[in-house]
Amino acid sequence: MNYLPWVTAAWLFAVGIYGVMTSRHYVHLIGCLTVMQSATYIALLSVGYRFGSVAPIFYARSDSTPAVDPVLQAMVLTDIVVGATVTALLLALTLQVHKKRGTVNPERLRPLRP
Amino acid sequence: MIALLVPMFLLVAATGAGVVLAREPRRQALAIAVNGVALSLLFVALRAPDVAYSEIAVGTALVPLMFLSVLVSLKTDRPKS
Amino acid sequence: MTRRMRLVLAALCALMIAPAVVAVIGRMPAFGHHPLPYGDAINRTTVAQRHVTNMVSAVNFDYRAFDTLGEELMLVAAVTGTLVLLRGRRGESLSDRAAQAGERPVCERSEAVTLACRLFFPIIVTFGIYVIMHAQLTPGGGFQGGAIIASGTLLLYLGESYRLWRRLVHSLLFDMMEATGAIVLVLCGLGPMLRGAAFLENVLPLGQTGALICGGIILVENAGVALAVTAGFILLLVEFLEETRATRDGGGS
Amino acid sequence: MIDPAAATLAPLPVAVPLLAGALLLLVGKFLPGRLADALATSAALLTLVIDARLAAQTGQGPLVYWMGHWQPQGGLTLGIALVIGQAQAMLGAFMALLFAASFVFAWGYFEDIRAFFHVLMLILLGALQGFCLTHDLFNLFVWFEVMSVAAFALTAYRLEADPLEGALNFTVTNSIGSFLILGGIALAYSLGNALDFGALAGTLAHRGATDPVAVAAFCMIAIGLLIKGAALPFHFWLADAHAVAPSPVSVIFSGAMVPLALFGLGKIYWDLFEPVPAVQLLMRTLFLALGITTTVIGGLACLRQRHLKRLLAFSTVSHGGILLIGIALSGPVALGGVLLYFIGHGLVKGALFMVAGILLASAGGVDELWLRGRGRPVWPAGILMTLAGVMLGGAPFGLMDSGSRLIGAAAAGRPEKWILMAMVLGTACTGGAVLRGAGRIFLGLGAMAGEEARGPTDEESEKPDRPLWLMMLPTAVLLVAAVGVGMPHADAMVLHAAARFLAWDRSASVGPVGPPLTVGAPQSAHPFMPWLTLALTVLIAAHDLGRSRWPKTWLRATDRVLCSSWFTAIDRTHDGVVGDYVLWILLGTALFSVSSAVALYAG
Repeated sequence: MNYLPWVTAAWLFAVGIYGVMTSRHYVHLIGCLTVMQSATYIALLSVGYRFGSVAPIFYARSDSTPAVDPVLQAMVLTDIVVGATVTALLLALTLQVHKKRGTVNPERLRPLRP
Repeated sequence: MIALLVPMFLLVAATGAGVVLAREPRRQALAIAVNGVALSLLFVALRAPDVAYSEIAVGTALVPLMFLSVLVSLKTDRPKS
Repeated sequence: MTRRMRLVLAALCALMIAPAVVAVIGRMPAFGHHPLPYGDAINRTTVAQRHVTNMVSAVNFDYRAFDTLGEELMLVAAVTGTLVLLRGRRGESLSDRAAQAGERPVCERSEAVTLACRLFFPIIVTFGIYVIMHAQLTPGGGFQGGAIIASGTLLLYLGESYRLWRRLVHSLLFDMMEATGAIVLVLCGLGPMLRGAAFLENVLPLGQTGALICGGIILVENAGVALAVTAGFILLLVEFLEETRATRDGGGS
Repeated sequence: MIDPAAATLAPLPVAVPLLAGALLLLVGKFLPGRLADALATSAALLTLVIDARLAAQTGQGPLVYWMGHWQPQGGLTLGIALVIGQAQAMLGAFMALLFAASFVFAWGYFEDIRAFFHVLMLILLGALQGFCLTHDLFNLFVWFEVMSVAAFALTAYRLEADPLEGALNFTVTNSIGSFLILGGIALAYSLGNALDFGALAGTLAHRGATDPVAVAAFCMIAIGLLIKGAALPFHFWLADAHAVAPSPVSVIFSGAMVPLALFGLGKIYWDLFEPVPAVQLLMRTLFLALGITTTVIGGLACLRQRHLKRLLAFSTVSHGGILLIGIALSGPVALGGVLLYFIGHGLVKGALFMVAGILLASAGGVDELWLRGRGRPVWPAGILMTLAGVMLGGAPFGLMDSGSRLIGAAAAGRPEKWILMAMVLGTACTGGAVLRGAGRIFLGLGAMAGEEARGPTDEESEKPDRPLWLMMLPTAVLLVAAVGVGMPHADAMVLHAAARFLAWDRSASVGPVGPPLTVGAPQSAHPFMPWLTLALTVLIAAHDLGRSRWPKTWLRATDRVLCSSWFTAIDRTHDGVVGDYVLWILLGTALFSVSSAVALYAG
């Protein structure tokens, strides 16, 4: 258990990079990037987790209850925005490049080499 | 707690691999949504409800939707020569 | 380089990296037992100092509000970039009017679908607003709520005729909403300086702990984020869905 | 000391451009294009003034500004701090100047819907300022990401096929870089449980001394920054992106963004990881080697280009290598050299990209061979290009030269021979390539093309809608600044700033001010070096331009070398396929992990 979070993160990162390198379709490649990103979510949240503690919300309970680290959760929130917006940008680029080049195969998209 | 966390991590690892291995983009969009659900469950287990909320909204709704709409346009689009 | 050769080389790299990864994972601090002085300090002090009960919001909108400022500007940059990419070809005019590609429903809707969408849309929007408003008390906040509302507008797209949807979801409106959100955030920083306080300092009255109105500047920032995120994601959806139609008539350029 | 009025200026370099950008997004639709230009330019100039004021104020030690007034409570850091030393303020002012110049250069060029160009550029400016001034690890990442996203969009702005492909490569590689940085941040947090540099450095110093986690954290963050900073083998995206971006944007990319990423690497090292012995060892060996290789390979690749902007992009790679060398040498003298070289190179390279833009607008192309002789109508641009080329080629005047002298002086006692040779070679190749281009384009020389004929190229042009003088003006201004007019004591200034930057006590995030530091400009052991470099530069240019005149045997001899598989391999590796670029990143990561393992055992 002690190593599982880090192994999971490393695994997702490795799988994602494998997908990026072997992808035949840019949309698929972007999906692989989102997997790599989810590895970072897991790494960050696992650092902030603590056994036997509650979420850092003290609405119904006193703030002396041991809680997990809110800072890392805030960081992951930012990270998720980054992921979503960059994904949108990449998808838009893919659409446009398909209109210009007629393909979305990463192997065949090479700038300045018509 | 561990009994809950271990399967969650494994589930996320599996669904993540599924996203990569779903070579057919339409199936991949679905796989992304599934992975999003798994991730948000894990976030709940990790005591991060805020993050789980946004992952549900973004990872399972918005992002797969963008993927699908892009795939539709790619299919219907006639590249100009 | 062929894909095969790439994979062989990648495997070699993996062989070289793997031991390092193992070594690092082996030496990671024990999971679930980290000392977390930073987070604990915030958990201890926030309720007293800021009268809010959601620590994550407190971090996002007060302690580390500078991060959130950057985050929102990044959202603005990404949305703007996407607009440039997608509108650039179709031209501004087309995407502000309802689409040219005449009255073509995306799919044949049964009455039930329309009804269900009309039923659920307000529910989802209300829920999103609820999530936004309770940022300082319970899980949620401007970002989550905004994303929920944005995905909710999709029901309109499914339920109503395309043209009506485009009339309701007017791009220009959301452009301005997004810009306003970003401006609100920057002004949250600059405003306090006019009163001699520090950038992003929480100078507003903090209100009653646990009440809906509490946390001072946290509320304002939350509102700004909500505006920017809602508008930003709706814009992204609009543009991508617009694309699925614009391309039907041969793309054009 | 720092007068309180100036202290309140601290957050403005970030806030002003961001506010201007958001306002333009709001009202841009209703503004005439010229007005948007004016607003953007004045915002950049205002930022410049603020940064200059801060630089003037922080001579005696840095200004520490706590966002939201979150001073550390009970020894615990809760908020985010900006730490503005003279070094950071000078860089910020320089970047603002570059933006102002490029706004003037692009005057009326992007007269499109909603001034989106200005919005993105202003957000980019704010992000660069934030990245330069912040003193918090995650905040550094946030600004890194903002700058990346704005840059991705700006690269594809022309919506042609090549820019889109370039932007895709740029986005994919740099996103992987930012994932790595985040992973590194997670590791660092798990060790230090803090994000503020000061708080983190304290814990890393004693916890991470021999800890693989600390080294891994550094390596991941460093790789992310090196991808952005385009050091071998992570540089592949740069040639694609900078070659296809609109020229006013390339000015910023090459002049400010890439070098700033390298400066960020320096910040991470000096502020956080220097106490870790293994990291120190890596810096002294691996990073120095990377810098040397980058300098040489970048220079050689630069010589083999015919697409002018791609040529300049590779020269940026090469000069980035020199900056990396300076950072790896890491002392007050080296850092002073880095600061000076950063600014000097940015000014020169910015001017060169502007010349490329002038050619795009007036001659209607950017391909060196196609342009042969077509530059005559705009001959003043030729003069500027030659001047810039001479400075790029190591002429013994100007800021770039002083910077490289300092870096060279700092090399004493290290593998000096290699460092100096690499610097001479890289500088000469890039300068020679630029001079070759100038001679060919504006004098019609070099009818017979050499290796460069094989380089990739495309037909590209920008709207010829701007008066020549309007494009010439900012170019000339940048070059005049690069010559160092009005900055007689630049050396002493940067040395002082560098000494302050390094001497500042980081473990306590409040800057105690020591006695005024005076670091005399060291005498370079090799006063002849600039002349040697310049001679080599001219020789290279002459060789490429005079092919028709040289004896056949000599040409055959040189071509046998230049066509050998070693050199053509450079072209073959830069094949534009993103999968290969990712593989190169992976190879680099493997190199890092192996050498850090060695460093850990050695240390």
